[in-house]
Amino acid sequence: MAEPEATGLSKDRLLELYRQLATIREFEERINVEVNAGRLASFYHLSSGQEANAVGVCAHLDNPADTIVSNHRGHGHCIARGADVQAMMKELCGSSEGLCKGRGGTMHIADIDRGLLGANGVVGGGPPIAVGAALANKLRGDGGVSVVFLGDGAVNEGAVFEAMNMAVVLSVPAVFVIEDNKYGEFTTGAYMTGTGDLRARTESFGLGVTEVDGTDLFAVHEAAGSVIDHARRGNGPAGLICHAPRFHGHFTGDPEDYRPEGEAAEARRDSDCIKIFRARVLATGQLTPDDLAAVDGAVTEAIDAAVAAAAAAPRPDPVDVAADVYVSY
Amino acid sequence: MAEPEATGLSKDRLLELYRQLATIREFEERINVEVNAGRLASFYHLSSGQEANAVGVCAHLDNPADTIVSNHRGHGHCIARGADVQAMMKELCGSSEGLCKGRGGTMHIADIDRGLLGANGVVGGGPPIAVGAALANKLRGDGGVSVVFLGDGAVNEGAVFEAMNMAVVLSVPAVFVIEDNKYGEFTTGAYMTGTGDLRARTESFGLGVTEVDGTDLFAVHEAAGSVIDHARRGNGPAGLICHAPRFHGHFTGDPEDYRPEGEAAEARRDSDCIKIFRARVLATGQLTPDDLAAVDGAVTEAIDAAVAAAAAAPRPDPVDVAADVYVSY
Amino acid sequence: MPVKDMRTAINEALRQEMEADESVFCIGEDLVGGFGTDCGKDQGNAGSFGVTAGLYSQFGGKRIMDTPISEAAIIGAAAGAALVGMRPVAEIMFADFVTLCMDPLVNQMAKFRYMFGGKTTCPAVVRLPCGAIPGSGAGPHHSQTIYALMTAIPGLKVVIPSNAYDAKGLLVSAIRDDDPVLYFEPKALYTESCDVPDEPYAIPLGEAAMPREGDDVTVVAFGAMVPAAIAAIDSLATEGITCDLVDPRTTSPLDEEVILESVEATGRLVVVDESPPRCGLTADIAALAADKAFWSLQAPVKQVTAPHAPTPFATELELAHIPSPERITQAIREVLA
Amino acid sequence: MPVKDMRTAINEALRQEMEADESVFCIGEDLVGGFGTDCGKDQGNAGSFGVTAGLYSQFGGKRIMDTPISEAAIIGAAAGAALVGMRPVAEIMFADFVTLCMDPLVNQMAKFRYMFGGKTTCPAVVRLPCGAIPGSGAGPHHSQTIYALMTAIPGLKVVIPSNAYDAKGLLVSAIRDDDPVLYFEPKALYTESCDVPDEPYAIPLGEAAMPREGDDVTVVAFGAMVPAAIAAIDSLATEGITCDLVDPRTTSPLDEEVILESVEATGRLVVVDESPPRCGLTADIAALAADKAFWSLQAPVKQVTAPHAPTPFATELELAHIPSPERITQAIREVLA
Ligand SMILES: Cc1ncc(C[n+]2csc(CCOP(=O)(O)OP(=O)(O)O)c2C)c(N)n1
Ligand SMILES: Cc1ncc(C[n+]2csc(CCOP(=O)(O)OP(=O)(O)O)c2C)c(N)n1
Ligand SMILES: [Mg+2]
Ligand SMILES: [Mg+2]
Repeated sequence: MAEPEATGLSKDRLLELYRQLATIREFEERINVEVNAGRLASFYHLSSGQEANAVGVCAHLDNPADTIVSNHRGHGHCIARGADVQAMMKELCGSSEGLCKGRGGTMHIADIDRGLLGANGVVGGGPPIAVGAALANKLRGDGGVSVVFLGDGAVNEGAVFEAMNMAVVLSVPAVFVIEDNKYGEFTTGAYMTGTGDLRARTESFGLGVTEVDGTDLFAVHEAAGSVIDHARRGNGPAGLICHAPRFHGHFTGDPEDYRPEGEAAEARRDSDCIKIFRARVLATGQLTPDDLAAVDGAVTEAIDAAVAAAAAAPRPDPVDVAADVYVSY
Repeated sequence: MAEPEATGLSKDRLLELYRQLATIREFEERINVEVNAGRLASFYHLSSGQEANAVGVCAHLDNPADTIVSNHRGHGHCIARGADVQAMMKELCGSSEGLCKGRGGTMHIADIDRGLLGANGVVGGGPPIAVGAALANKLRGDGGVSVVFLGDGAVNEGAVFEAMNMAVVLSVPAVFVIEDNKYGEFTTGAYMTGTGDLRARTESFGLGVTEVDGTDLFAVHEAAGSVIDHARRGNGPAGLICHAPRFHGHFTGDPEDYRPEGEAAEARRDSDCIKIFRARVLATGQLTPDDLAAVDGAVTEAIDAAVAAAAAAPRPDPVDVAADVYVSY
Repeated sequence: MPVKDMRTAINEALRQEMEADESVFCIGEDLVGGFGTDCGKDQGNAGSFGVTAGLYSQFGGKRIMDTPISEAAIIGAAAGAALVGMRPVAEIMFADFVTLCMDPLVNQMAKFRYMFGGKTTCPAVVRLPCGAIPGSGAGPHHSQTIYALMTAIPGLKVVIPSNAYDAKGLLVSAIRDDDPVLYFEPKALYTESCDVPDEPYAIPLGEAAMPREGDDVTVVAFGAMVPAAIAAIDSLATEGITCDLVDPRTTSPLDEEVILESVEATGRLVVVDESPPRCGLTADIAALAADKAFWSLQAPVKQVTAPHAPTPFATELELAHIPSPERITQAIREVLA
Repeated sequence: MPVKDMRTAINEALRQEMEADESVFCIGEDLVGGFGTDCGKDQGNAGSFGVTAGLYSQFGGKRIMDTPISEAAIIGAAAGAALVGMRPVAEIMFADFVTLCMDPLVNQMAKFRYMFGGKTTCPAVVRLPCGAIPGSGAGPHHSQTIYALMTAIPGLKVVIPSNAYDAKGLLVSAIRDDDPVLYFEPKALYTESCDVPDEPYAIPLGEAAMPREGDDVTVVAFGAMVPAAIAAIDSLATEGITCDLVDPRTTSPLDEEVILESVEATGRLVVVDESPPRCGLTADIAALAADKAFWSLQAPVKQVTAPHAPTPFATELELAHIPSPERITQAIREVLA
């Protein structure tokens, strides 16, 4: 017999978490392939390497009133929150069957029915929105929380500070998940943040902050659990900092001139949250190689299907260019 | 013989500092009289009670490259920085001989030749400007510093946080002087600032912060000296928090419904920086009652003259309404 | 009918909509006052202009809440709360400060529905006291109108009432509307009164009013310029010159029909706004006529606006900045010359 | 003459003005790249569009500096540095993000000189890559033009080059100008080339260009719409329809004279901009003509713009959003009908 205590999660749960990790990875890597092959025209911010942040956090959002607010690097958050990958892939292709009818694209994926209040093209645009959703949770007393994902570059936007302070003052169940991948575009977080001590700075606003290794899904899962629980119980906002590398450039096509030679390859080798997850569950024996292979197969199939469906999906009609600007006008 | 060590300042210096304190007080109180008498039409943010902040800080700005950036409650800062009180009073009356030709008024007093980069009607508008002026100091290597005054309400504006962080990142000689008078308009700073611990929050950006009793000119003077010296020597930005009450409402005409009964009267009685200054210099014997009376007399005369000059000053010509929008157009 | 000033009319609309719908709440700076103090009263000053007086006593701190001085967070929070179905009414103390919350207004609220594929609504209202109060010397940072900038933004609706009656009915509609609405309150009109029914009523967004009817010239005016235009028009009436006065009431959506019908009838158009002239509402209306009513136009289309300059402090300059009835009269005469 | 693309032309203007004047410096996000890393190279990516390539190697970190992602602080700092006599050239990575620094632009820089009594100058330049790159799917937050909003603001100057030659000469003037200048760079044109002299030259702000001359219609177009208008006009020339094409190059100040003279000669006007229609540049120009060239006008003034909608992501929708040469051709035909 294996040691299930090692993770404290059931086999079904582990399979589901793994499915999410693998789906995000496959989704992102396939976009990269499609872009390189010239089959996708826009620029995409891929989250390979950071999957465990999204999955570990969203695993705790089981109240229908829970919401997340994502950012430009949002595919992983959306998938972890349960957005349909076919509808997402169609959106990335600009199909009228895309999750946003092809009007938003990669940086604006939203699925209001799943409490996904939108990726965001504006760095730092999300946190105030999450404070508002959390305020709604509080006013309604529905037990929901609102989680916002932001990067280690976004933390220096004024609106982010305002949001943190206001969340504390209004004591709303907002959770700020800061994904530290060491870069904001081509510049390091270490350079951009005065003290380099993001945790102390965030805490000084009056938020308890937990810092965690984002390459370890179990660590993220556990920490996110307490942080979200804290907010859900009405104790006000909280913060979580997840450290995990991004494997790709800032966007597809980034020449990465600013990045030390071999840094990304090294991260793929030593700091891959999926490898780490696999090693862990195999070591504890909770999952077998066959279990994992089965998920891998299903995931590849799902993404294959999504890519194929997206390629064949209907294109928007140009006459709809100004549809849905208003509910009524 | 008295004990000059008690303050460490020469008699001339003390007389000058007292002249500034008394000038600001007289200026502000006279505006209040003029408003109540219906002779001034706008709304004015008076700084009575907070004079020592302005005077104690500006006393150290002896490099011609030094600048200050003020806020809506700026009369005191301007006077301490050496702006002409007649030209200021004319400005407050909207005369074309006002410091800004009557176009800016109470919230936009500026005197670029004295390094006074403007009061500001936008709460939190000043700090980024000061960072820019300090960046100029650094790039030019002129030994100057830029000091910005902001309130305990302004500290929650996003631009203020951005400015603090950027000042640290670019390591510029900017000095943030936070005047804590316990209110932002009709709401307390304690309510508006998440933790209530403004010092810790400011320090978390990477600024050393000194906190001081703003009713004690000598304390402000000393603390401001080291803080400004720190920045001037190229050690990056620094902060100073001065606690001192405002004697008036937020603006002239404020009904002050939000203020506990008697709070202002108590502050006038027990926390008046001018009374405290007088008691101190009289106790040490550095100044005599006659010395102070002479200053008082001169100040009253100067303000009388300013009020009279302002009342008689020429009015702007309406045809100039669109003059000076551009250098050339 | 009871006579009320615009401040009271707005207050009444807020109160009645809050009574009618639990999801309506107010958020902003100093709407209540006294948060964190022990002022021994139910509330402090109730805002810079007293518009929110009494709401805290009636509804408490869960329905009307003061915030830190953080405009971006206030409007961003309103956006987020509205996106999940609440009906926030946020206040920006002076319209001049939209400079600090343009992102949640322009990039977030305005674009949610479109960029999310038509699947969301954002029923937020933002109240913005705007414009100059002639003689108050509010100066360059406390006098701007801002509404033309917002009219330019697809996804936002823009309301500018010109009297207390409209102010109430339009705010009721704005709160009930499922799109984000910027509701501008011309500060100069807060103390102006007219008949205002006690009961709630809604004036549809997108329907112009026509406070004066005439034959010779069409005058279109916005907000605080409506009373100025009425003064100008009434003075000319004694000379036998009569004008249609169109008050669009909302600039987005805009009631093009009423404007165009009037211009087609009169053949002459004067557009009046207290904002500076470039890329503004007056140009917008003039251009509309130059396209769609071109064949009816019998004279140059005149715009009466502030100069291309910030709003000055000194009373003489401030009065020269704001279009006066005299300038409107002169423009009407010009298009008739 | 050497052929260069607009990106190179802008880079050259920056380099030459930095060489000529010690007080010129560049500040923004990722202008250099690699700050804080040990990338083993002189610089990283040199901006999202490579416009600042090579400047760090030549001038070092005191003349070109990367900042935190803090637009308000960047532009506020540019304002402060300019107020004390430096000549900062700040970049906002995408014009869409002016929403985050409207206050230093609109309430500070723009108003300093006026509200301080004409005693200060603020020689700051803000560079803003703007507009859509057709087919790039940049979407609602990375495609806006914004320049009309800025043209509305008294105190700001607004430049919109339409080709590499003008881009260089206008940027040189912008940097040497003592007023704050917003310099918009239509992203769609970065890779468009034309003859650009190696030596520095200045094109005065406020002087329109006339890239096409004709008799039948006046077309006024801005930025990326100038090449689209040229395509439309050239295609009509084969039918014997000839047009004046006015490229204002700067919208504030605006060269009213050239526009009005042309309209007086042709009697017909089409105005083209890729921004949405309300309170925009096309309305501004149309209204100008409807007032000051009214008696010459022989047909309705047509505006060709984007619809009143955000910029969509999908290529088909994006292309429907941006005015095409076909739509311009059609508008020209309409005013001739
Ligand atoms: C307001 C704003 N400024 C700048 C940008 C350009 N930009 C896009 S992503 C990015 C870096 C963000 O860094 P971080 O928050 O660390 O997120 P990461 O990309 O590392 O996931 C920047 C500067 C933007 N989209 N919005
Ligand atoms: C951006 C902005 N928001 C709101 C206001 C309105 N306002 C003027 S002063 C003030 C309070 C400022 O408080 P604090 O910074 O403590 O300065 P104090 O008035 O106490 O000197 C407010 C909210 C403003 N002028 N600017
Ligand atoms: Mg990052
Ligand atoms: Mg205060």
